[in-house]
Amino acid sequence: MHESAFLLGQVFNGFSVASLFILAALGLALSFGLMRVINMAHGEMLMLGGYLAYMTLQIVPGPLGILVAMPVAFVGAGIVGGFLEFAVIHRLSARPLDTLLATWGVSLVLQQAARNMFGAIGVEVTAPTWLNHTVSIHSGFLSGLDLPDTRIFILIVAAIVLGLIAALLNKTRLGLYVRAVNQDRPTAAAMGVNARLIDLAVFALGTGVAGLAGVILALLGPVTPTVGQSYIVPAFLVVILGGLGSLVGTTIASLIIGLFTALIEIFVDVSVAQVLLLVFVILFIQIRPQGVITVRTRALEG
Amino acid sequence: MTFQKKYIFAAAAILFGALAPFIINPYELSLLGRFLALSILAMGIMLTWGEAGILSLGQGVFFGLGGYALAMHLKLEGLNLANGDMPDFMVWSGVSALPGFWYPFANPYFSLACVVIVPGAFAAAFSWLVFRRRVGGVYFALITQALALAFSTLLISQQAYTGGFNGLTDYSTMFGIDITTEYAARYIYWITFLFVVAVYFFLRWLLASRYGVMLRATRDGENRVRFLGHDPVPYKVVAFGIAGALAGIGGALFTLHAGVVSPALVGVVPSIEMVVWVAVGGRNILWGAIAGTLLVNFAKDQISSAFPSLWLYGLGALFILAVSFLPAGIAGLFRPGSGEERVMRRILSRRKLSTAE
Amino acid sequence: MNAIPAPILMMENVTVDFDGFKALTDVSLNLTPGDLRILIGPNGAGKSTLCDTIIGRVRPTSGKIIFKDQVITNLPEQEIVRRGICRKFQTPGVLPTLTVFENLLVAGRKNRAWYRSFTTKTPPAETARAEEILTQIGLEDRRNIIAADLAHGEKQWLEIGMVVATDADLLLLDEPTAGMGPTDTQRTAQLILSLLGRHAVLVIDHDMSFVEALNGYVTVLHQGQILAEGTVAEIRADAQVTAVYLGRAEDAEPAHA
Amino acid sequence: MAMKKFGTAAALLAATMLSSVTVAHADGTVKVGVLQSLSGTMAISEVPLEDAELLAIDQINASGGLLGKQIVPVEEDGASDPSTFAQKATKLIEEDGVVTVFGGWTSSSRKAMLPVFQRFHNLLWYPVQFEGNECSPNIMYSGAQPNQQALPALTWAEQKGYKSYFLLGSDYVYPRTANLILKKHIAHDGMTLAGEEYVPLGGTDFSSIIAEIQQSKPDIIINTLNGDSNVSFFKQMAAAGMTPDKLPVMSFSIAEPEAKAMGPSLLAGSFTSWNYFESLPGPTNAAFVAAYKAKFGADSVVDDPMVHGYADVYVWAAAVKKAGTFAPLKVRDAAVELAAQDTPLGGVGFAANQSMYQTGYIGELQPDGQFKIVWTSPGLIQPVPYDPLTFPGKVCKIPH
Repeated sequence: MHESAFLLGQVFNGFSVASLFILAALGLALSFGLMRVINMAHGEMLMLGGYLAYMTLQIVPGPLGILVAMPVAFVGAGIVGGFLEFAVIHRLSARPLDTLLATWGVSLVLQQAARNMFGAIGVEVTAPTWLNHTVSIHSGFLSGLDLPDTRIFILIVAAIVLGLIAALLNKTRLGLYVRAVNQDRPTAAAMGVNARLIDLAVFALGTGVAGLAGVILALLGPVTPTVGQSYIVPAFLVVILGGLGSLVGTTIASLIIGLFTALIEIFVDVSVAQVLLLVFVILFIQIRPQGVITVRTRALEG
Repeated sequence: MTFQKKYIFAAAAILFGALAPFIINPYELSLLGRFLALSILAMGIMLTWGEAGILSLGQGVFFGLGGYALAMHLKLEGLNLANGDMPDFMVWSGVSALPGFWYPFANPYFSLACVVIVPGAFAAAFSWLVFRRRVGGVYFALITQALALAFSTLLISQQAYTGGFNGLTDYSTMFGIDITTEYAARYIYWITFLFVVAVYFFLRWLLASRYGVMLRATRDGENRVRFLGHDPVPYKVVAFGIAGALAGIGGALFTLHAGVVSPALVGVVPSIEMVVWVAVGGRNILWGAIAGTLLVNFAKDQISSAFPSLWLYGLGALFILAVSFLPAGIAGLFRPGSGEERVMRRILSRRKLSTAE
Repeated sequence: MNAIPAPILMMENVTVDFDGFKALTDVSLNLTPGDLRILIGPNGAGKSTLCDTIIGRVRPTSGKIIFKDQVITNLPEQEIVRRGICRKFQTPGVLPTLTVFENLLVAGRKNRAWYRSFTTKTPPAETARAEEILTQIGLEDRRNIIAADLAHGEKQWLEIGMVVATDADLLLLDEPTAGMGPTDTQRTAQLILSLLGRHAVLVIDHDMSFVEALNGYVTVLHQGQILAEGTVAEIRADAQVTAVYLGRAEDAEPAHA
Repeated sequence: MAMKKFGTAAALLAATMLSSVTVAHADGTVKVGVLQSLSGTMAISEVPLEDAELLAIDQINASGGLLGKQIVPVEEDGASDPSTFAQKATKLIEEDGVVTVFGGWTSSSRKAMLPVFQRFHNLLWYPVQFEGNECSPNIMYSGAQPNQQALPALTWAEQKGYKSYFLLGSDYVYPRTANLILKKHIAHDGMTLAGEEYVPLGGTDFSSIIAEIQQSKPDIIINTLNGDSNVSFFKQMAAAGMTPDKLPVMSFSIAEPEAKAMGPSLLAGSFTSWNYFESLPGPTNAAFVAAYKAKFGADSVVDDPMVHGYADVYVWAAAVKKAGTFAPLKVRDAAVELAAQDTPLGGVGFAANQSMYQTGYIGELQPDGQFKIVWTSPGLIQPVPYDPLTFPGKVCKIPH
């Protein structure tokens, strides 16, 4: 394998990891922008998506099962997320730090529930055979570069999800309301926008995307009660880097973190890479505390 | 609670604490000792979270720094360094000579100083880097959580220097005295108890000082304080630094009681559990932080063996219920209708999100 | 022509641009020491942005702000306060869990170094001054209750008291009568008038009865630009002002109720 | 409202009281401790191990007990946390007065318990394969030493003709130490090291490591990943077109339960090294497997650590009989003098260094989730806690 192919392979891996982060962090970022609360049980929405995929594949086996599982997981996680917003987060939304702790409690309960229902050891979602190939390049300076179909598939899913959400936010009436509440909640409410409903809808949408991400994760790893925990800390870092609730910010931040991790792992092992990532984030906020995308408004935080 | 009752309760608690070695059996004493060590850390959380409004999900890091600073000394005690002796785990990790940064820890006084200074200074420096850029609130909580993850990962991966996943264990003497005897255990308990009392009165004084007022002012309205001409950053950094140092002291004492310090105590999950002790006890009341720590840990000790899965549901429910319905904690129950409970409710409900309601 | 004292604050051609939206365009304004200035204008005219710009919360895109002959345009917020400008915010910015008296003490600390705070003793001069202000704002009987328990009007007065306690030479008061009834409004006007001489005061408001009670020199801001300046009577007579501000404000009133 | 809050606190306290009621003493009983993680990350492995230990105790009780007494197991939860293990070990010995303890899984739990057992002169039976380099008179190590699991795997691989080795592990003590030993032997035997990589415990992203494997083209991967990371690794390898049948993988932490959970299809053709497989022949093993399945369901599976835990109880019982007492140190001295015992593992026993001598097996995973034994060590392997090549001059000598 050429050095150039290896390097390009790592860049591709960076994009592939970044696309996972996008899917995992998008919902967090959207509801954080809107309500300033972080849902610590967001990782458990990924887990839920994974288990829903597992159950769907029991009913719809075969090559297209995974395509059925994605909408199922989206809707299922969205409903659970909506309930969570209604039952816990909305009640506490004036106290962001307490919301954080309460949702951590929710995540413990959900993990234990999954353990009791499906067993601690986890379940298996087998990738369909049409994803079991690689795109290989055999000649030229990139010879030896192998791009697994699964990872290409993930990139495509992330791109489609991003595109749909962008269209939803920019082209629809719901999106208009979301942007209105995002910019100036009291005024939007005064203009007759039901801010309460918008919160609920966006939160459910965000958790739905997390459920979808859970299906994707199931293609790469096991579905266990704690699967969400391994993705949640990087997702939080994406939110910190991304800036308030911005789609573009979340995407760029995911790419920064994905590429940073993939490229630094050429030189150091994964454990050290994790530490360096935190150092990078701390340094980053020295330069841009407001995240990659700043919306300069008059509504500075009181 | 009336004025007199309050003092009778306080005197009884102190008396019981001081005489505990003669009242309860050695095993119960060892539990009480280690939970009291944890309560020193909890008082630090009360200072940052309750009084300064800074939620840290990474207190385990400072706890670990204190614990490891002491444990490094304990591992070196009794070794002949001039002879090329090394702690056992270094040998099987393929290290050929004791790493340089371990040497100073052979001195017990250096080690004890590090127990306080290293976590305190690191906490202060870390929080300064974040607060100076006016990053706070939820962001700070998430960054400290990432810190807890990074720190435990680093400890585990640098096995040759830290003992890795196993941590540091199997120590026997300090200052040449056998610390594993029942007799020594009593003294370690008393030292712990003294620290708890001393830290309690120190924090009482601190919170009553002008600094305490400024800290609460910063929590109430950071921008208001800034536009009154004060720089809020140092107040927050000092609070976080003190909390870090207290966590370090707690970690060192815990290490003495438990006989082991390991990454299992410093990661994401233990760090966030520490917050629930204070949430249950009362985030604005010092004795609440101590009571909450003791209550949750004794409950965990009893319940988790008999009903392990129940414990996890219970812990989750505890998080949800404590912050939703009991923002001033159990201690707040003793002051219904006045004081902290009411104040907490007020400031907590200050920021209503939806004006449409 | 009378000799005009040197201005304490000069804003020179200040422009503030929020991603293409010009909140302030080329605003120039001079304030006299110890004097009163009233800033009025319809919602969104840029009144609060003007205050924000003076105290460093918003940085001007272009232009200069000079205070006591020194440029303060890019100083940190707390440094601007230390030079002698203090502001009351639109929504009361009292510290809710502190007592009324503690609020005043926090505001009135002379030595603001953090490392000087590790003491339980307050300098007697600061205590005395706080007591004095407490009387001035009429909250003597509320001394030891927490600020969160004050009535809305009382919070406004407390915050004015805090601003006064900093001993700033220039006080910016953003809508000090918001949410007040007529009696309290008149009382607030009296309070503000009692501050003049010792402090220069810039008041933002749009309650005309309050503006008349203050009876100071008025600047009208409209769409980020200065529309007119003059006495209350002159402004009342200004047809342009009536058209853009008074008329429209009444039309717009129900929408903001 | 306030009453309601009190109710919560009271319920909590009541639960605390209730569970502290301990098992009543009777003259005809003797207590042993069973200390495993029932909660936390390790519960997944340790709960079945505890089941196996309790099964052995039940069986001994059912056949009349020991020295005329019924064995009462006292169960405690180590909660996957070393300091809790130390605390609970203290409790079992001090409060409950157990005569011995079966338990531990991670080396960290064993390390934390070691000083406790030494201080109280009690005895711990530790059933899991580990990195060696420890030698305590108060611990019986029945799990494999590195020379009983890792080195046999290397021997087998060299016999198969593999020359280039890629070492991949979770970033903690066992993989790092095992690989340290393997590297010495790889160099000593004139083989090449293609690469060495670690991921944090629970790590799920292997894209960079797979790229490195593709670049370095090893003959075989020696895999010391732990738990869930295995699933991620094998899935991502399969996605990159490198299934175990194309690039062999030798794993040290995958046994029957893991294979069952991961879906054998993913792993089929990969190899593992253990001292026990469920598929081992012999009546003792057949009886054990049958008893286990009868109790925990026909689709349950057993693995090496579980069987070591089960065997530990039987060896302990034999030693108690030989010593004629429950006194921990007398039982220990009797245990190392016992002849080989017939266990599901085959005939095994404890050497003078208190580790178990046993046979090494290499298994190849079959589509049905069971392992086909493809290699058996020539005879019993004596345990060597300190690998002479890696740690020259270190020996384990325990005076009895």
